[in-house]
Amino acid sequence: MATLTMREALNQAMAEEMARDQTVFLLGEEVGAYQGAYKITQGLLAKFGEWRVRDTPIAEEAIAGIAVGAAFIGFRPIAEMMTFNFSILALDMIVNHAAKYRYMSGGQIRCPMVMRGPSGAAAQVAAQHSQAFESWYAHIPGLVVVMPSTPKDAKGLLKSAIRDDNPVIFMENEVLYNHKGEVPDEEYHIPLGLADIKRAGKDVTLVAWSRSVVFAQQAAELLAKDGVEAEIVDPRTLRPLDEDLIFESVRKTNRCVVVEEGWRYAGFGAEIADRVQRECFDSLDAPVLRVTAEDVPMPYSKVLEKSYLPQPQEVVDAVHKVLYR
Amino acid sequence: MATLTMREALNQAMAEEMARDQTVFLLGEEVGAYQGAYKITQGLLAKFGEWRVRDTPIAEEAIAGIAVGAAFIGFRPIAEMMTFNFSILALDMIVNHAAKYRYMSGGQIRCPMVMRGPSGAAAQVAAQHSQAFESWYAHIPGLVVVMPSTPKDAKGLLKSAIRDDNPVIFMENEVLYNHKGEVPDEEYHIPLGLADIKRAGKDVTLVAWSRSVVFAQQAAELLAKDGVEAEIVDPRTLRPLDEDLIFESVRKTNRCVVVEEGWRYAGFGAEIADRVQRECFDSLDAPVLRVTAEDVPMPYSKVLEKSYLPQPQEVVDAVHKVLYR
Amino acid sequence: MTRDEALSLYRQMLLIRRFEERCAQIYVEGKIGGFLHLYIGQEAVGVGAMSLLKPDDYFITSYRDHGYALARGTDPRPLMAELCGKATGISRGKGGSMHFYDVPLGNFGGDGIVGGHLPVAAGMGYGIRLRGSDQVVLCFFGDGAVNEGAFHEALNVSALWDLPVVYVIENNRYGMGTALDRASSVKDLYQRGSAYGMPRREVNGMDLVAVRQVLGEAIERARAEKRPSLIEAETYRYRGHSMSDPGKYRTKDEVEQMMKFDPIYLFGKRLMEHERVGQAELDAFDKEVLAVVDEAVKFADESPWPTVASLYEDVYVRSPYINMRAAEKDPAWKASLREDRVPADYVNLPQPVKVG
Amino acid sequence: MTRDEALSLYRQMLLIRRFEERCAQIYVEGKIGGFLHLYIGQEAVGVGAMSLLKPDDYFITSYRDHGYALARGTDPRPLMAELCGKATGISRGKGGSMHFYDVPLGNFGGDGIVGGHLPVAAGMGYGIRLRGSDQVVLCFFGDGAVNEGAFHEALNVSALWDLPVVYVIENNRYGMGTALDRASSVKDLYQRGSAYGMPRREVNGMDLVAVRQVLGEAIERARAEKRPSLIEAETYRYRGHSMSDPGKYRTKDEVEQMMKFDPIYLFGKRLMEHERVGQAELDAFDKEVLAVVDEAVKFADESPWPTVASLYEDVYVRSPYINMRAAEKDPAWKASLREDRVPADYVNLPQPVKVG
Ligand SMILES: Cc1ncc(C[n+]2csc(CCOP(=O)(O)OP(=O)(O)O)c2C)c(N)n1
Ligand SMILES: Cc1ncc(C[n+]2csc(CCOP(=O)(O)OP(=O)(O)O)c2C)c(N)n1
Ligand SMILES: [Mg+2]
Ligand SMILES: [Mg+2]
Repeated sequence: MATLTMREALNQAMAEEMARDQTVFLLGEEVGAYQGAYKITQGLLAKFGEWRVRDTPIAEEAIAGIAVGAAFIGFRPIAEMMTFNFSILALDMIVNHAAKYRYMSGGQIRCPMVMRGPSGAAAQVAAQHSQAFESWYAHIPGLVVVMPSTPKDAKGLLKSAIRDDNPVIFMENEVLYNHKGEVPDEEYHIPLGLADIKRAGKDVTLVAWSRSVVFAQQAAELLAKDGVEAEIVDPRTLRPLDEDLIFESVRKTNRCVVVEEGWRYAGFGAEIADRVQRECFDSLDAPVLRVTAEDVPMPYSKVLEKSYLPQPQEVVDAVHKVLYR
Repeated sequence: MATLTMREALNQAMAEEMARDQTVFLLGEEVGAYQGAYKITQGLLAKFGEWRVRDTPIAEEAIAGIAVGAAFIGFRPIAEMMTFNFSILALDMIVNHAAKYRYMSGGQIRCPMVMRGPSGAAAQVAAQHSQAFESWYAHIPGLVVVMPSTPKDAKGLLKSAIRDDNPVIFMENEVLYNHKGEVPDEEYHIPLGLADIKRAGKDVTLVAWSRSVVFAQQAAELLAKDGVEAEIVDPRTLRPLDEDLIFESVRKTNRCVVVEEGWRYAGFGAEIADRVQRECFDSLDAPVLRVTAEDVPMPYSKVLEKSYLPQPQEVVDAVHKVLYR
Repeated sequence: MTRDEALSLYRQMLLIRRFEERCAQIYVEGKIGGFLHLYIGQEAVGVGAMSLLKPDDYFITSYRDHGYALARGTDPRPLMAELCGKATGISRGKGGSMHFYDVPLGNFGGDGIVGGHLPVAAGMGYGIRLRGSDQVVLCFFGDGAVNEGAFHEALNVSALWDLPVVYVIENNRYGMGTALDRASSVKDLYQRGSAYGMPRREVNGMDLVAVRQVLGEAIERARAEKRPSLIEAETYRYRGHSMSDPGKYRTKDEVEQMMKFDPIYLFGKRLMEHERVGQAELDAFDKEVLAVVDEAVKFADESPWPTVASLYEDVYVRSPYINMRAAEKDPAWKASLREDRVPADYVNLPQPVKVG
Repeated sequence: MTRDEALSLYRQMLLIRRFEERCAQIYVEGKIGGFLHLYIGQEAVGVGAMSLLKPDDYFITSYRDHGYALARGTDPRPLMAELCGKATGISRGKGGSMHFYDVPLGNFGGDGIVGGHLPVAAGMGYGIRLRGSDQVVLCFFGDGAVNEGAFHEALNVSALWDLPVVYVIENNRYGMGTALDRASSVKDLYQRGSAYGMPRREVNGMDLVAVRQVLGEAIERARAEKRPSLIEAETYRYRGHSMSDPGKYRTKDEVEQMMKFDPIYLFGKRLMEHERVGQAELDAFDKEVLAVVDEAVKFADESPWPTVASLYEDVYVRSPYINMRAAEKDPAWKASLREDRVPADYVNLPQPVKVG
């Protein structure tokens, strides 16, 4: 096993799949000559040339549309959004085209594309550059939505996303790009829609994905100090959702706290809370609680940014609430 | 009281507010000479002239952006989206501009605009023209989201929306445009963020908004036949949400079913289910259930369309489930 | 163009005309629902364009999409069945009038989002460049679509990267009820191409021969030089924007004036003058296509409704990279297939182009 | 321009230069975080433009927004405090470098979405037409922004309706690491205006006098005839796109060549030749603005951090049309105010223009 950053793991996934399959290509702003705004695509232009690693104008609707059109005729495009904040400008291509043409054509068309890039908050980039839109994408039938939290998951899931024949929204996190982790040396992939226990425990279930897994882990360590063993379930894919693993855990712990980086109001955590309260109604000893970002735009000042984001201590407090102590 | 269609009620609201306040103006595709694609703006061009009732090119981002810019300098624009399906193309103006500039400027800017138009499914207009995006808009701090279900509510809420100093997303429903109801003759408005009991009952709480109120009412009549009295709570505004009225009802009935026209997965009903399971945990005799559209794109064929939409009978079945009979 | 070719193009325009006249009738009878946008008056553009395409070329269109499919040779029966929402419809009853697709014939069909298919067309052109084939993409849209941001982004990249896409504006003078000059700051829409250094021309869209001439050059440029073009075809729609449009934004007189330049009438006249075709021969076509339309309606009437089970089909492609155990709790995943679904009618049609 | 005016413009450019050089320093020290985009090299455009605006005119800009605010006369102290995320910042520490606003001075400021502010500028122009005043709107953006759909939609409606907006492309040759000719199908960006029949011109953005000349005509056209313009100012940024940019996409040599046309140097030279200004006089300005910058940093350093309570402020406007009992369960509503929040520093500044 090599120890890689998530950045390196993502880069490997793309390099391997592009080498394996001629129909895979990459396009986006600064993905080529600049080696990627966040250096995820480092070295790919030199390996695969400008037609398979295409620097684009600043035109998100065109970037996504080109991916959709090429996917319709059998290619496997990877469209990088410099950040998912800008994917708002590409949404019509994803929601009304990538996610709809198969259905509207009665199954004549497929759209095997990946749209990927960092989502959520970086450091002090303020309101327009710090948004987490996973609940938006997860709302759309026809899409697959993936949000990895470790280098190993990132590589294995991205390889599956590229090979899968459906449009996949692959949301990364800039803060996690430098996180290191063990990654198998041999060829592997991780199926989409498969959740993972990131920490075993018996007292409470923490559901978290992407960066919020880090918050959950920090909270779990604090809790362990006062003898509370939290189990962390990372769905890894938000659609389709591997809900059974969450339910099994909750039926064991009888308590559930959802941790998410995005806004609370109609956030994806609400969907998880809804399912848990329905499917585990008789096992729950306390309501499902959610720890989320504050329901305001992200402020610039670092002191405010800190109080905007969910804090491990807030997770600890929520756990104490559901444990009634 | 006069009996008006929702179409007439909405038209009155705009005509009255435009007459009352010079800074109110209307823009959108076909709102003027054509009298509105759905005739909501009938007669307004003749009354107020082309600068205050502006026919635009087919350019949703410009329509919303013009509303935002004019609002920034003190006007009260009403931007009509021919349908909210096309508002996807205007989202950046709403999410990154209308909803953010006040915050990013530390409170120097306000954006008193309304974006309105029909949302949800009409008859057989298929996948790209039948979408309900309320959970998307409700997710965004800085926005107000309104979804009326009756002519009286529509007029009273639209007048408040126009006068309010925040950006308001006002989602109507084409199928409701011809629905008739009593509307006060005298000047009135209904505060945003105030829920309403559409039917009183003691056995189960049905939470529904916009067209799903109709489904809930049909279900309530069926239920009444076998002696089940459903209470229908219509939030009318999804953000801010008047949750207390929902909680009060559930604490009385101990049972809750949410009825929504949109997709289940990460739909707004999940946010309501989450709040109810948390705030009414000890009062609930059964899990909160949701009756929603099927999680697929809307099909064209009328036979499929029928099974796509939530049916009153499905609401009845859900109620029997939570009543354990 | 040989005499036979000319006659078959005449027949195609006539088939579209009669097919859509019948659509309007059965819409009133309630057999067709939702939006119905008729192409009547614009037939020369679609028929002229399709007559220039090779079997493995692609095209993509707006929601006003009946004419292209018929001109490309799609069996009228699954098209009429689609309009009636039947299981035998070309899109299995899921698309309706706005969403005709026939992928084996390169028809990536109808988009309901104005301007939305232009970036997609650019993507198909990009794929062709990657593939190195000499295919071309035709992209049809209206005069109202040129004001959408998608038009701008698509044309810029097409010119920047030399994508083999021909963008065809069908300027029928109105976007819904809005006359061109109330929506566009320039009146000669083909001049929009100047902002991208893109080859551009206008053509009389009522004249089948002129359309073939101008589009032929553009298609050749795309095939040989990989360069895109912007072509403005000046045409007119006789009917309302859709069935619900009373058309108050224009005068009866204006419509009657334009009908004098009817593309079918003009081309028929030409055939009689230059190709020694007699009125009787033309009338025979009318009889024949009416029979085809009757047959299509009969097929649609007798076809079964889609099953409720089919509601969940065609959302996802079943995939070995998905944990199906979890996914199948969603009926859309449960109903997913590994293969694409091709209507039974396709067996006699050419198979999809090999890709990648 | 009088000698004093000329000197004050020289001083403004110098102030921007020194202010931003200091920003770069304290960014490295960690006092500034996030994205920092410097305007160094482009000063003549912002300073020239601002010198032509009347007090009640408006402007709106991209995230590279320090220069305009300083040139418009905003106190440097709240600007530096904003960069340091302090409570006394012009945006109360919520915006940072990309989000400077000073509404009493008509500054609707920094947008982080490339091209996103162009439709907003059109809306301000629309409001001016409704109001019937002779105000104008200046809209500043980069060469990369012209490829966004928003550019297209905004320019079309501005030309269609005669909106008094001057669109200024600051062509510094690169959008991040992408050279203009790798992003745009046409190299003369002002020619994009031809697609809208919009008056258009290019100007040497390193030459303050030329900028004033060309923008002056455009602003006059907007004020008198209400007609928009598209102006391309050819300029150059000396620093990286933002602090994290190593700038590998261009040679040191290219940068040094461009520095020979430094706008401050050129204008200083001109002052010495034509306005009998001595080197000493120019040096004195340097001293003076450095002191202003020192003072601004001191102000920022000594200013308090925002309170946690302020996190919830400035999201909503408290409203009589909202059921506050319900709304106030959300801290953002609880913290909302009826009035707009104007930093204390504003008391000496002109008040906002009356509207409507
Ligand atoms: C993005 C978007 N905005 C608005 C509409 C509603 N709409 C459907 S067709 C149409 C007019 C289009 O006119 P044009 O492009 O000239 O095509 P034509 O109908 O004349 O063939 C409009 C506004 C839509 N379908 N999509
Ligand atoms: C919609 C959008 N896409 C991408 C970005 C990321 N981004 C920020 S600045 C920039 C380059 C802009 O270049 P240009 O318009 O030339 O302005 P300059 O930075 O040169 O002043 C990019 C791609 C963004 N902020 N917004
Ligand atoms: Mg048209
Ligand atoms: Mg630039």
